[in-house]
Amino acid sequence: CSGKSTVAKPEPLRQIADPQVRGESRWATKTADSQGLSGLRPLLAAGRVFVGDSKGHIQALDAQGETLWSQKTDFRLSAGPALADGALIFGTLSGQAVAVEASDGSVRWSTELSSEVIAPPVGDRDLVVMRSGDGRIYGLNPADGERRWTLNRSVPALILRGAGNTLLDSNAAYVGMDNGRVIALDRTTGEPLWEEAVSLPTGRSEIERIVDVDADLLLVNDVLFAASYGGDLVALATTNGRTLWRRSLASYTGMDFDGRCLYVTDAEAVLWCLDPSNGAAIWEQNQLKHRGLSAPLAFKGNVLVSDFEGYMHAVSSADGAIIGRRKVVDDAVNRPMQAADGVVYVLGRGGRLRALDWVPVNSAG
Amino acid sequence: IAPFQIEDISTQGLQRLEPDTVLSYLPLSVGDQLNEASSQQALRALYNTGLFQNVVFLREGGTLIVRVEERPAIVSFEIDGNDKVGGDELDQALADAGLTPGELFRQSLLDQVKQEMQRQYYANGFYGVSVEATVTELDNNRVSIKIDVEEGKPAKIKSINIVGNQAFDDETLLDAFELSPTQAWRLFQSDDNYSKQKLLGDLEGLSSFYMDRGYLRFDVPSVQVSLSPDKRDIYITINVSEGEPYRVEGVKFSGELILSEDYLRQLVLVREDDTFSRRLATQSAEYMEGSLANVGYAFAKVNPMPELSEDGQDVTVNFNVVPGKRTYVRQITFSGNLKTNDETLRREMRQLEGAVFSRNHVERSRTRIARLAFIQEATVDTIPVPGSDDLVDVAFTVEERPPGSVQFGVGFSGSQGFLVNGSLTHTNFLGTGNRVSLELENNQIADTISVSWTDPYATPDGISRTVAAFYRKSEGVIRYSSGFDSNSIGSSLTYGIPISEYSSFRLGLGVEETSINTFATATADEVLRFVAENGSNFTTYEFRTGFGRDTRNRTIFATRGSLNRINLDLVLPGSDIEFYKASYQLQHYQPLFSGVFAEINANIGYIENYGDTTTVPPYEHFFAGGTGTVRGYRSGSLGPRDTPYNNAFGGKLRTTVQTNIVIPTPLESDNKTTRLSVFYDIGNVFAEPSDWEYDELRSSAGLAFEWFTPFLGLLELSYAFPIETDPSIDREDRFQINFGGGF
Amino acid sequence: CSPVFKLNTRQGNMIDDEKLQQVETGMTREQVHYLMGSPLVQDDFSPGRWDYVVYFRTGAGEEYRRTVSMYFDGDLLQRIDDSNPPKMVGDEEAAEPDDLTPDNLP
Amino acid sequence: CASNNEPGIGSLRDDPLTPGSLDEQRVARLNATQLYDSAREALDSSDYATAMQLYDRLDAQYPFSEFATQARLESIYAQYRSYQPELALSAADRFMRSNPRHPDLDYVLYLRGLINFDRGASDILDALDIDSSTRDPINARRAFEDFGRLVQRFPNSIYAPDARQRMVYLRERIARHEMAIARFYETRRAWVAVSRRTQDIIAKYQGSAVIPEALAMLERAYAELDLPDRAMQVMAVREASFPADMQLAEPPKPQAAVAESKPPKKDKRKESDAPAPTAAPAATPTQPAALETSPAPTLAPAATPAPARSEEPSFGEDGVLMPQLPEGF
Repeated sequence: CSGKSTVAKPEPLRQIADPQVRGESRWATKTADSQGLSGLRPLLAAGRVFVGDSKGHIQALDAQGETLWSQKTDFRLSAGPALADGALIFGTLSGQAVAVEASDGSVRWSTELSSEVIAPPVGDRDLVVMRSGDGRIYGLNPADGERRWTLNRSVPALILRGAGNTLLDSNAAYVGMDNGRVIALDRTTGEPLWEEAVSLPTGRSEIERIVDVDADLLLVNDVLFAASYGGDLVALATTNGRTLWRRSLASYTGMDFDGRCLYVTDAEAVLWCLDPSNGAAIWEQNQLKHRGLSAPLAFKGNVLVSDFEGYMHAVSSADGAIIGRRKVVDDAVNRPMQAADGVVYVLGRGGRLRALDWVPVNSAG
Repeated sequence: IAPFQIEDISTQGLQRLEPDTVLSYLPLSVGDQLNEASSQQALRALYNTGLFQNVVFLREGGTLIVRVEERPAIVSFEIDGNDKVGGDELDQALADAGLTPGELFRQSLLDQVKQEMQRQYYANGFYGVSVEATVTELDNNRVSIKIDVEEGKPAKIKSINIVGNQAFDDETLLDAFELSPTQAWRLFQSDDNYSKQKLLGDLEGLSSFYMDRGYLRFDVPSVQVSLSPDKRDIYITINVSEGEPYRVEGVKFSGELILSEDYLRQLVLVREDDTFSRRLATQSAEYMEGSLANVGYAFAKVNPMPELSEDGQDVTVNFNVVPGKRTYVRQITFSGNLKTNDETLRREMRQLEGAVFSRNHVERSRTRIARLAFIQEATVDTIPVPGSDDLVDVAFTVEERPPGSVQFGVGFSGSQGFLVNGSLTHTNFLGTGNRVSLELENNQIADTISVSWTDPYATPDGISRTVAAFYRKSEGVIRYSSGFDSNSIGSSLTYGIPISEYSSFRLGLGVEETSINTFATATADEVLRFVAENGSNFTTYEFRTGFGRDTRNRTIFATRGSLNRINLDLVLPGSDIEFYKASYQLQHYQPLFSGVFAEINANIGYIENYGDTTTVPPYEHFFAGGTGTVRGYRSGSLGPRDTPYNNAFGGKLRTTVQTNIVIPTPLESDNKTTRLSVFYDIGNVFAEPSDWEYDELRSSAGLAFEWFTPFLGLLELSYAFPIETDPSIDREDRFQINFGGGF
Repeated sequence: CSPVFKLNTRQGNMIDDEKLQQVETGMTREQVHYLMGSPLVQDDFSPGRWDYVVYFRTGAGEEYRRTVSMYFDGDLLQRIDDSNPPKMVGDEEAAEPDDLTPDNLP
Repeated sequence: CASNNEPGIGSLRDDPLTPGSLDEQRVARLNATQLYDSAREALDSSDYATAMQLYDRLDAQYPFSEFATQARLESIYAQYRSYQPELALSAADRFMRSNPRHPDLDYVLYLRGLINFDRGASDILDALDIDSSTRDPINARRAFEDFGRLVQRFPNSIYAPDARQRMVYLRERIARHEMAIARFYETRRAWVAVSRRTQDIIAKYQGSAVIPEALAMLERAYAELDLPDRAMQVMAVREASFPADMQLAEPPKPQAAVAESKPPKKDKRKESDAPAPTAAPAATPTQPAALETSPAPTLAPAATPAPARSEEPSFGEDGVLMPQLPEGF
C-alpha cells in the first residue's frame, strides 16, 4: 500500500568524513513551548529579532540577544509575527488577528477571524494577509485591522497540520492551500488572479488523499516554486500561473535558492539540490533520511538543515556532502530557520531560540 | 461456435463437483437450440453460481461440452498481527463473505476484505497500518490464504480547540466529550484515540449541550481534522457560532390531543420564563407519548416545536400531537419458556388480547414476569400486525433462571455449623409456578423434616395459598446456647390476598406442639426458670396476619422500588403459652449516581408474652449476627448471654439495618446472576425492649458478593470488618458463606 | 364487595361517538374501517357482518356492554345497529391510565 | 465402544497425496474406502465421536471423492445422535446448499425434522405423561415445517409416511397449545380474546381433536358478549360437524425411530445410477390406527348446508370440515 505511510526508522548519525565548518553559537534564550505550532517564527527586521510564544509572551531582542522590550499578553499566539506598518502581526488559536507596536509591544488592535490561525501572516506597509484554519484568506489594513477583503476556499476532510507562508509582491498575494492548489490574489481587491493545482488527490482513503501545500512557497524573480505533500513540486509563472515544469517530490517543509541550487527537503527527509530551470536533481543527500528535517537554508555558500533531535547539519552546496554538525536545540526544529547579517536563528519546538554562525573548521576563535 | 441443435451435453474439468450439480444449474438441455443468446444466458447462470472461475462451451458434433474450471477451495485462512481490529465480528464478516476454509476462493473478495480492514484501521486512527495478503497455490486446486497486518502506533489526539465559544469555556464544553486530548497523567487512557464516529457523536452532544441551555441558533459552521506529518498526533478544531439564549414565552398544544389539555399540561416540564431547554421539552413530549400509549395510541408522536419570536429572544414551545390510530392487541405471545407453562406467564398479564393496547399495562406485565423467582430476564416488544394499521402483537421473550436449589450431602450454614442435610426447593414445579420445598436434616444438633407448598394462584385473581408442615427434634442446643432439647411438630395454612396491584394482606392459622427437656448440668438458669414457671409441653394455636406493599421491579436482584411488610403472629389465648410476635421489614432501592444504587434492608422484630405466661419461650427468641442481620459476627452470637454458660440467649427485640451500595461490574451477568456490593450493617438483639441503647448496637462494614448458582440457589459470600464491637464478648466471623436462600 | 383486588376486564373496541356519527350506509368497508378502526369481533361464519363490541367489567363485577354491528352487502354498508348508547363508563374515563403507574409519571 | 483400531489408516499418514500417476489415485481411492468403512462402522456401533473424527479426516484428505459428500451426510446424523442439535442443523443446511440434487436429500430433510422434533418434546415430562404442549412450541413448529418440506418435495420418499404421521402429531400438539391459551382467557372471562383465539384454532387446525371444544367455547363467548345470533350460527356448525356421541382420539406420540433414522449406506451407486439407495432402512413404523380416525372423521351429512366461505379453510359440499393438511396425503 502507499509507501508514505510505512512507519520508517530514522537514519543514525554517521561520523563526518571531512568536517569543513563548525557551528559557533552567539547566544540563546528560552521561550514557552511552541506545542508544534510551526506558524510561530522569529522575525528578523531592522537588526532585531521579534518573537512571540504560545503563552502570549512577546519580546524583542537585539543582535546580541539582549532583550529590548518584553510584553506579557494573554493571547494564545499561534502564528507570526509579520511586520506591517511598524506593527507585529500575530494570529491566535482563539481565531483573532493581533497587532502590537514593534517599538514597545503595546497592542495596536485585535480583530476576530472565523477560525484559529496557524498559517504565518505576511504584511507590508499597507496590507496584512492572514489565513484562518477553515480555509478563509483575509486582507486587513495594518493600521486598524479593518477587513479589506475575504476569500473562501473549502478544506478537505483530513489535512496535514501546519501551513506554509504567504508571499506578497507588488500586485499579488500567493497562498499555498490545504486542497493542494496555489492561488494568486490581487492584493487590493482580493480577487483571484489565477489558481493552479500542485497535486490532485488520489487513492481511496482520506489519508491517501492528503495533498496540502504546507511547504513554504519560494519566489525567485517571477517564478513561484510550490511543493505539496501530495507528491508534486512545480514552478509556476507568477504572471498567469502557467506551469513551467513539474516533478514528483513530496514536501511539507520548504525550499531555498542560492543562485545555483533549488534546495528542498522531501517528506522522507532527503535533501535535494534541483536545477531551478527544469527541476532535474543535481544531487541528493539521504544520510539523514526519516530524521524529520526542517526546511533547508542557504548560508555562506553551504546549506543548513536541522533535524528532529535538534542537530543542525551543514551540507556542501557542491556535492551535498555533510561537512559540519552541531546540536543547537534540545528537540525538533519544526519550522524554517532564518538568517540575517551572517547569523542563523533557529527556534526549537520546546521554545529554545539560538543564534549561531558557521565558520570554517581551521579558523581561530 | 455456430448455433446448432444440442443432442447431448457433457462436462469437462470437474474435480470436486458432481456432473449433475453442473447440469442442474445449466439452463440448457438436450434438444435446445444453442445460439448466441442462449449460450450467453447459460454462461451467466453458471458464473452466478460462484462455483466456477472459468466456463467455456465447446462443440463436438452434436454434443455441447461444458468445460469448467472450478474455483479453488480454501484450505486454510490465517490473519495475524491484527489485535486492534478483528475478533469475532471480523471472523463472522469473513465467514459471511465466504472466505473461510471449505468455501471457494475469489480474489475480488480478498481485495475487498483487505480494503475493509485498512478502512477500519484508518477509521480508528491507525494511519501507519500496512495490510498484506498472500495466496499460496496448493495441489488439487486448493489454496491457503494469509493476511499479515503491521499496525504501527495509532494517532492520538493532541488537542481539541473550540473556536468562537464565549458563553462556555473550552474546559466545560470538552467535559461532555467522548474524545479527549492525551493527558499525561492518565495511564491507560483510551479516549484519545481518534474515531470519526465518536467525533460526530461529540458534535451532536455539543449542540444538545447548547440547545439544552436555550441556544436555539447554535451552529457548527466547520470542523477541521489535521494530522501531524509523522502521523502520530491529531488536531481537531471545532468552529462554533453560539447565538443568544432563548427564554420560554409560553407553551401551546396543537394536533389531535385525545387527552384533555390540562391533563397534558401537568406533564410539561418546560416552565415559562425559564431559558428554553431541549432536554426538558423532549422529556415532556415523551411523558405525553407515554400517557397516550397508556390509552391505546401505541404509536403516538409528540413533537416539541420551538417557535422563535422575530424580535428578542423568546420562544413558544408548540407540542404537536400526532396520535395515530388507537391500537388494539391482537395476540400476546411468549417465547423462551421451555420449562414454564404458558398459563403461568399469561396469568401475570395486565394486558388482555382483543383489547385496547395500554403501554403501562404491558410494562407492568413485563415487570410482574421479571419478578417471578424462576425468570431471570423478560423483554417485551410491540410488533405491528402486517396488513393492518391498528393491530399489534405483544411478544414477550423470557430467559428462564434455574428454578430452584437442590442441596444434598454436606451443607454449611453460618448458624448451625456443618449440617448433613438435603433440601429441594423448586419455585416452578412442573412449570406451574407453584413453589415446592422439601427439607430433610439430620446432624448432631437437629433432625428436621419440613415440607411447604405454595400456589400463587389458588384463585384466578391471585390469592396465594401456602400449606406447610414440619417436625423438628433438636438435641443439645439450639443455636448452641442454653443447653436444652426441644421437639416440635406443627403445620400451618396461610393465604396471601391481593388488595391492590402492589399490596396484599396475609391471613393464616398454624398449630404447633413443642416440648422442652432440660438438664440440670447443661441447661442455662433462664431456661430452667422458664420451665419451672410455664411448664415444658405446649400446644399453641397461632393466628397469622400482616400487610405487605411491594413495588420492587424484581424479587431477586431488584434495582428499583421498595418492599414494606408488617407481620403479626398471635398465639391465641387458651394455648398453653401465650405470646405474640410482630415484625416489620423494609427493603428499599435508592438510585444514587451513574448506575450505582443502594439497597437498604431494615428489620424490626418484637416478641412479647401476655396472659399468665411469664416470659417468652427461649426457642422463640430473636438472634442476631451473621448473613441476614449483622455480617462479620458469628451467626446468632450477639446480644444477651445466658448464665452461667455465657452462651448467646437471644432476646425479645431485634433491630437491624443493612445498607448495601451495589457497584456495577463489567460482568455480562451483572444484576442478572451476580451482584457486588459494599455494605454497612448495624443492629443487635435485646432481652427487653427497654434495654435498647444506640451504643449497644454492633456494626460492621465490608464487601459482599452474591451469585445465583445453577443448583444451589442464591450464594452469598461476605467479608466484613466489625466496627462497633466489644471484643470481650463478641465472636467475630469475618468471612461468611451462606447458600440455598434467596426465595 | 370483598376487599380482594380483582382486575378490571376490558375487551373489544373503543367506540368514538363523533366518528360513529360520520358512518353512513352505502360506505365501503375501507371507509368504515378508516373511521372506526378494525372490528375485533368478526368471524368466517358471517363475513358480511362486523361487530364493534365494547365490554368492560370492573373488579367488583359490574358489567358494561355496548355493541355496534355493521351489516355489509358485499362491500357496501347496508345497516348499522347500536345496542345501547353509552351510560356507565365513558370512553374518556375508561381511557384514563389506571393507578398502575407509581413510578413513571412525574 | 471405540472401534478397535483404525484399519489401514496408519498407512495413510505418510502417503504423499500427489495424484500424479494412475496407481496412486487407485491407492488413494482404496484408502478412502477403508476410511469410509471404518467411519461407518463406528457410526453403526454408536461411537459417534470417532465417527465424526473419521468423517472430518475423510472430507479433508479426499475432498474430491464421492466419499467426502457421503461423509458430510453421515456426520450430520452423528452430530444429531451426540446431542449437538445446533451443529447438526447447520451441517444439514450446508449439505443441502452444496448438494442441491443429492439423491439422499429427502433423508437430510427427514433428519432435520427429527432433530427439531426431539428438541420440542422433553422426555422427563412425557415420561410423567404431563402435557408439555403448554410450553413454547417453537421447535414443534420448526419440525412441522421440515417434515412439510420433505413431504412436499419428495412425496414418495421412503421417509414420507413417517414424516406425515409425525406432522399429524405435531399439529395436534400445537393445536393443544393454542387451546390451553383459549381456556385461560375463558377463566379470565376475556370473551373477545376467547372468540378470536378459538376462531384461529378452527381455521388453522381442522381435523384436530380440539375443534369441538373450540366451537363450544366460541359459542359461549358470543353468548357472553350478548351476540345470540352469532352463537346460534356456531352451534349449528358444531352440531353438524360433531354429533354429540363422536369420540376423537388424539394421535399417539410416534416413537423415536432409531433404526429408520440411520443414514442410507454409501453404496457403489455411481456405477448403477439407480436413485433409490439399496440398503433401505427397516420397515417404517406400522400405520398408526389413529391416522384414520382423527383427520377425516366419518360424519353424518350436515343437516343445514354449511355457508360457503370466501377464503380457506374450505368447507366441503357435505359440510364436512375439510382437513387442511398439506396435499400429498
